Amino acid sequence: MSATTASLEPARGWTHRFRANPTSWIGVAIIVAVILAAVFASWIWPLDPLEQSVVDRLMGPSPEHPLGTDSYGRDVLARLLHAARISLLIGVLSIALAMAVGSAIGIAAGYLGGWFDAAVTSLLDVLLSFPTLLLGLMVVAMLGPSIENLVIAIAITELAPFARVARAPTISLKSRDFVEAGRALGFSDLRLVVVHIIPNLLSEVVVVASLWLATAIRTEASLSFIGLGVKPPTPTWGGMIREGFENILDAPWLAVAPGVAIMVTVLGLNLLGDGLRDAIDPKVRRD
Amino acid sequence: MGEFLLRRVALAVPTLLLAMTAVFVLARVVPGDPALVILGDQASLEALAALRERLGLDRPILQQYLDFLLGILRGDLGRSLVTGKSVWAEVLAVIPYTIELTLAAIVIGVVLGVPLGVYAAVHRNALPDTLTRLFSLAGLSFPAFVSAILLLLAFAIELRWFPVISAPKVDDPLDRLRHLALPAFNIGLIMTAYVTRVTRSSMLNVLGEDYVRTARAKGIGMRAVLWRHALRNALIPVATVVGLYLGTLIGNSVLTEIVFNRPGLGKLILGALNQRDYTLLQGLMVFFAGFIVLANAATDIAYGIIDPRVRYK
Amino acid sequence: MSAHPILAVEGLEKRFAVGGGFLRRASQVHAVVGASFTVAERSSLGLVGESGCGKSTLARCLLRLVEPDAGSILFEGEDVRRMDGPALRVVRRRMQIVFQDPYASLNPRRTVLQTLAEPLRVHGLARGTEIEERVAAAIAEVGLPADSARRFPHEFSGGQRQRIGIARALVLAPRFIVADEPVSALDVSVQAQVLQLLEGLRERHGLSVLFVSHDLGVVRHVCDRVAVMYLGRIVEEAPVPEIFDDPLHPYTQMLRAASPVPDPKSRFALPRVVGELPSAMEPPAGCAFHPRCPAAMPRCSRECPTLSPVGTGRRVACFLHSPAP
Amino acid sequence: MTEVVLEVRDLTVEFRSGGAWHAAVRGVDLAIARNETLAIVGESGSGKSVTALAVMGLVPPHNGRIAPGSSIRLEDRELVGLSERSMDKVRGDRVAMIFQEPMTALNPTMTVGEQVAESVRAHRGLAPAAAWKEAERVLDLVKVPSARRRMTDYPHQFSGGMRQRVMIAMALACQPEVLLADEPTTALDVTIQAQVLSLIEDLKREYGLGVLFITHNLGVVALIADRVAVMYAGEIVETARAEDLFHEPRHPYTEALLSSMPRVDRDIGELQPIQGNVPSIRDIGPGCAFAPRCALAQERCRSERPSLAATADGRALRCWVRGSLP
Repeated sequence: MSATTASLEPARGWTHRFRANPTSWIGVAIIVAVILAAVFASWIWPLDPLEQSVVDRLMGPSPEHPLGTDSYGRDVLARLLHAARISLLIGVLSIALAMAVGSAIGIAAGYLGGWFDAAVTSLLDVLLSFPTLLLGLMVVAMLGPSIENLVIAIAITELAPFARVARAPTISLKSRDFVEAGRALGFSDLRLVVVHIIPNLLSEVVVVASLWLATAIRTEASLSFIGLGVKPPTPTWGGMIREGFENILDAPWLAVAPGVAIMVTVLGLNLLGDGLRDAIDPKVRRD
Repeated sequence: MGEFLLRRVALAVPTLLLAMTAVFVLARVVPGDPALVILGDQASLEALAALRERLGLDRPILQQYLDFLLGILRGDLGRSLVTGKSVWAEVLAVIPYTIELTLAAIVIGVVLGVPLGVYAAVHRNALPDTLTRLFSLAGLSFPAFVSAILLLLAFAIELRWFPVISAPKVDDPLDRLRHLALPAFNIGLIMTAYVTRVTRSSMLNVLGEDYVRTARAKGIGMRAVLWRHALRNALIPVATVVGLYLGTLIGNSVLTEIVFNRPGLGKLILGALNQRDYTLLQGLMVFFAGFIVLANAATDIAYGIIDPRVRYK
Repeated sequence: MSAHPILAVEGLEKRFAVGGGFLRRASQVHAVVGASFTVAERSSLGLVGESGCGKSTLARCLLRLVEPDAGSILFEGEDVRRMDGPALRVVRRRMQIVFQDPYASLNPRRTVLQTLAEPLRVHGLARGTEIEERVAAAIAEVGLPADSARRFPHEFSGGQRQRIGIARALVLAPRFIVADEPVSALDVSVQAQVLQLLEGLRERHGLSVLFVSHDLGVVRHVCDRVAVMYLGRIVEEAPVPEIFDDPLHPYTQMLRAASPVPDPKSRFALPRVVGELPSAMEPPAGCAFHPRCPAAMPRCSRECPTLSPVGTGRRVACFLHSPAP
Repeated sequence: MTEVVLEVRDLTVEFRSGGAWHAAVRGVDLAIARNETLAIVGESGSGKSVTALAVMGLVPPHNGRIAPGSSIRLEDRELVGLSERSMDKVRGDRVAMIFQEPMTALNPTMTVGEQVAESVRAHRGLAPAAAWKEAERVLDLVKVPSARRRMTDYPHQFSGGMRQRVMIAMALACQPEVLLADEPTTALDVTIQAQVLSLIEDLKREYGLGVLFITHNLGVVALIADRVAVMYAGEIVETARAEDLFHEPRHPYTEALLSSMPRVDRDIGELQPIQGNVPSIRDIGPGCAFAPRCALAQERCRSERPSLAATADGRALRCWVRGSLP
């Protein structure tokens, strides 16, 4: 219920509340920094992330290699920056896919109701409570690791939250008087859904997207850590931790640097999403 | 109440069927030939055919599905391709470790998270609230394996307070606890972050309710209002959300088990993956799906116990 | 007043399944039971009763926003219940609805212009600048400031929003309007403004109105005739001054007595109302009102009285007023 | 002279909004005697509910405050400035309140018996069993049918009217001197409203309660009030005995309110609506708050705020134009 009242709040005001919240600014700053780092990786640090050098194995931090080198003698900073691209790419693509398909399912279930809704809801309940990681792991294990399959696997694990977040407000919007008025005015179902329902639940879906993007990045890293990520030598944060973990006693920085990168990125997204949610949810609004 | 219980348990049956069907479908969407995936490109045609027969892949899909369901009905989750042992035997051998770990994490999460969430809600927008919010967001931002590695580095490798490899002696309770501490702390803190967050927002909602104002108007004192009126109602959503979080919790314990090299379902899954133990994986999925569906039913029943409105609906 | 009805409803029924689900049979609520009435051209019929009596469901059935289960709805001689999609679209230009909650009845993300232009576009009634002209005319007619078109609903007060809702109902130039508690969410001072507006529009456009309300005072002021509902049935129908000054059905009498009047002289008559509204899922046998009725007879718990004519132009469903059996 | 149990003097309550404090209630004076019902009537935003919350000490502390100089006296005790702990001893014991929404004002997860018994236990220090018995007695008193059996039911098993009776039982459990009723019948149907109103009236007589009855409905005021205070935009604009007020409203707002109300008992011809809208507390000018909507407004009304002045016949009026009349 709260969901709908939130989305029906007047547009004016929520941007103001978002801007008034200092933690959301930290989130924005972090995300912008990570995106810039990923896009301009080669300019920021021009070393080749794939170039191996046997003599330079497992070197500690130094001016030539600020974050040291890994067990193949590759520069960790360069790998870290290039890995940001893969992580963000997989995260954004999978969320876009999950958002499109999940919201469509949720809106359809909520609007049509009846047995279709009942079937979708119980399927979602299972999907929602199934361990995200295990689900992703099974899917990648079955399909084989590749960027496309990772995107699909992560999208599948995040269908349910989007479907749920779109379904609840659809149900309450459907019985709102302005939709009822539209029916009385002879508008088609398609028009009611597209013009009158979707715009009113969009903001909520976007908030969920920013929060689940954080989870997507975490899931991708976890899968890479288990060994189900993008195939080496392509650098990914999870994969780097996996390789670093093998040398944890000799070169702990190998695991720590990408670990911190994931953490900061995910924290940034969570701060941003949290700020957005607080801004549109009137219940937690600061008076 | 009895009727409510019965209804809720009966409701789990179709959900379970749906979940099993999902596992079956997922296990069959493997592009190409599972036998080929398992045995690799170099396998002989005979070996492939033999494996296909063993997996039942040569039979019609409908019959495979029925066999699969009948097997589950008899409690048969299949046998490991690698060890030949039943999936049940494999699971039972390690599950006490995983249960121990997740239970410890839940206890830590609830014991620390609920009071912290209540405290933050009562002092909302003040400094302690902001700190609590930041803490819980940070906790939620750690992938379980990253925090596990950091804990390992700090407390096991640098400070040497705890063992690096968490493989306890079964009959020594003190040793078990020592090996449990770091992994449980790892998931427990993430769980705490989560419970704190949910408790805080749920508590904030409840504190704005009319009946809290009514209770204040009775003059029964802020403490009684908080604990008797607000918390009980605030815990209802917390219980459901924690129930939903079980999935993530299991995922976190898998990752933690891998980092601490601790026996449990996590290592079992990883082993099955590495050895392409297709049947063990499928059996584990069935196991998890069944477990999750039942856990959901249990959460709903708990919900009914706390919230009389659900019971009488 | 011409006797020619614009709307003639006969034997309208609506049941809802309530609760139910897996392993549990749904109970049925008979929300509207055999409702029959007519609304004369250019007149306004009030539909009153307490919450849960089915008045709002009945109103929505007329527009088929809720699908009735049985009965006929003749609007300008055509049966609305038998219409297919296209015919229903056409008839919806001529029947419109105004809602209770001015906050819920407008899409918060559409400007007033968008809200009012959309029906014109969908029905292809106007294009280009003509749309803006017609919208501007509608805005002026309901007494909103001229600069309202580009503004969003949240920039208006409750009373102004209700004016927008009325403008939306009027923009297709309907003949008949269902007003579902149109003023009950408004402050007293604003309520009078909206009632006055509705009155004026009704006269200027020759509209017929079904006015749903729980407030007898409002209904007395705006309606020509009134139908009183209790637990899904119409129990009395009569022209306006009579039904309030001389109610026949014991329920109408109770309702009238319980309705507050701004005059302290009537205070010691704080009416002794008996009992509460029974559950609509298990209505009492016989006349649904008999458990609360001061004049109940043994017969009332066995048989249900039908709505029968009494005197001139009145109908009542009560054995006190029906010819002896 | 009747015995005054509650006296409010110069009450101002402010709320913070957008960084500034705005007064939702300005300089309100009220007095309620034993066995008397004072009705506060006003439209939404007039500050009538805030006044009652201030008396209860329930103005939300994080964004609201009672301005210095305000006084709320319960018999001989000043309530403004009391600590939360001392206020808890007063609330529910000597002054009690019932609210508008009987659906949401009861705790859904506690039985009705527990909730009523809780009030008794808090102030009487009774043992659980004794408190339970006492709760049953009070529920009987407010005429909840088969009270003993229904004690273990939850609020959602009660109808709206019955829930409001439970609320009243909770409020009266400790026999307070003053009952504050904030739109207690607004969410109810008229027949149930009549029952609840007569219950409150009966209890008032029986226990000699002072009742502060808040409503927007002039019809309800006429039914139960001994005296009436009309509020507009945070201020009382007129007080009078109920008969006098309805017979001869003096403030232009009161008068307009009465003539804009459709009546069920007679035809009144044309309605005369008040033009414009109720102002927000954030933009009230220097003059009389009602001046922008007032048909009688003069130059002085727009620039200078009138005060609530007592008249010779025991009424009080806040109006430049009508105030000068005899």
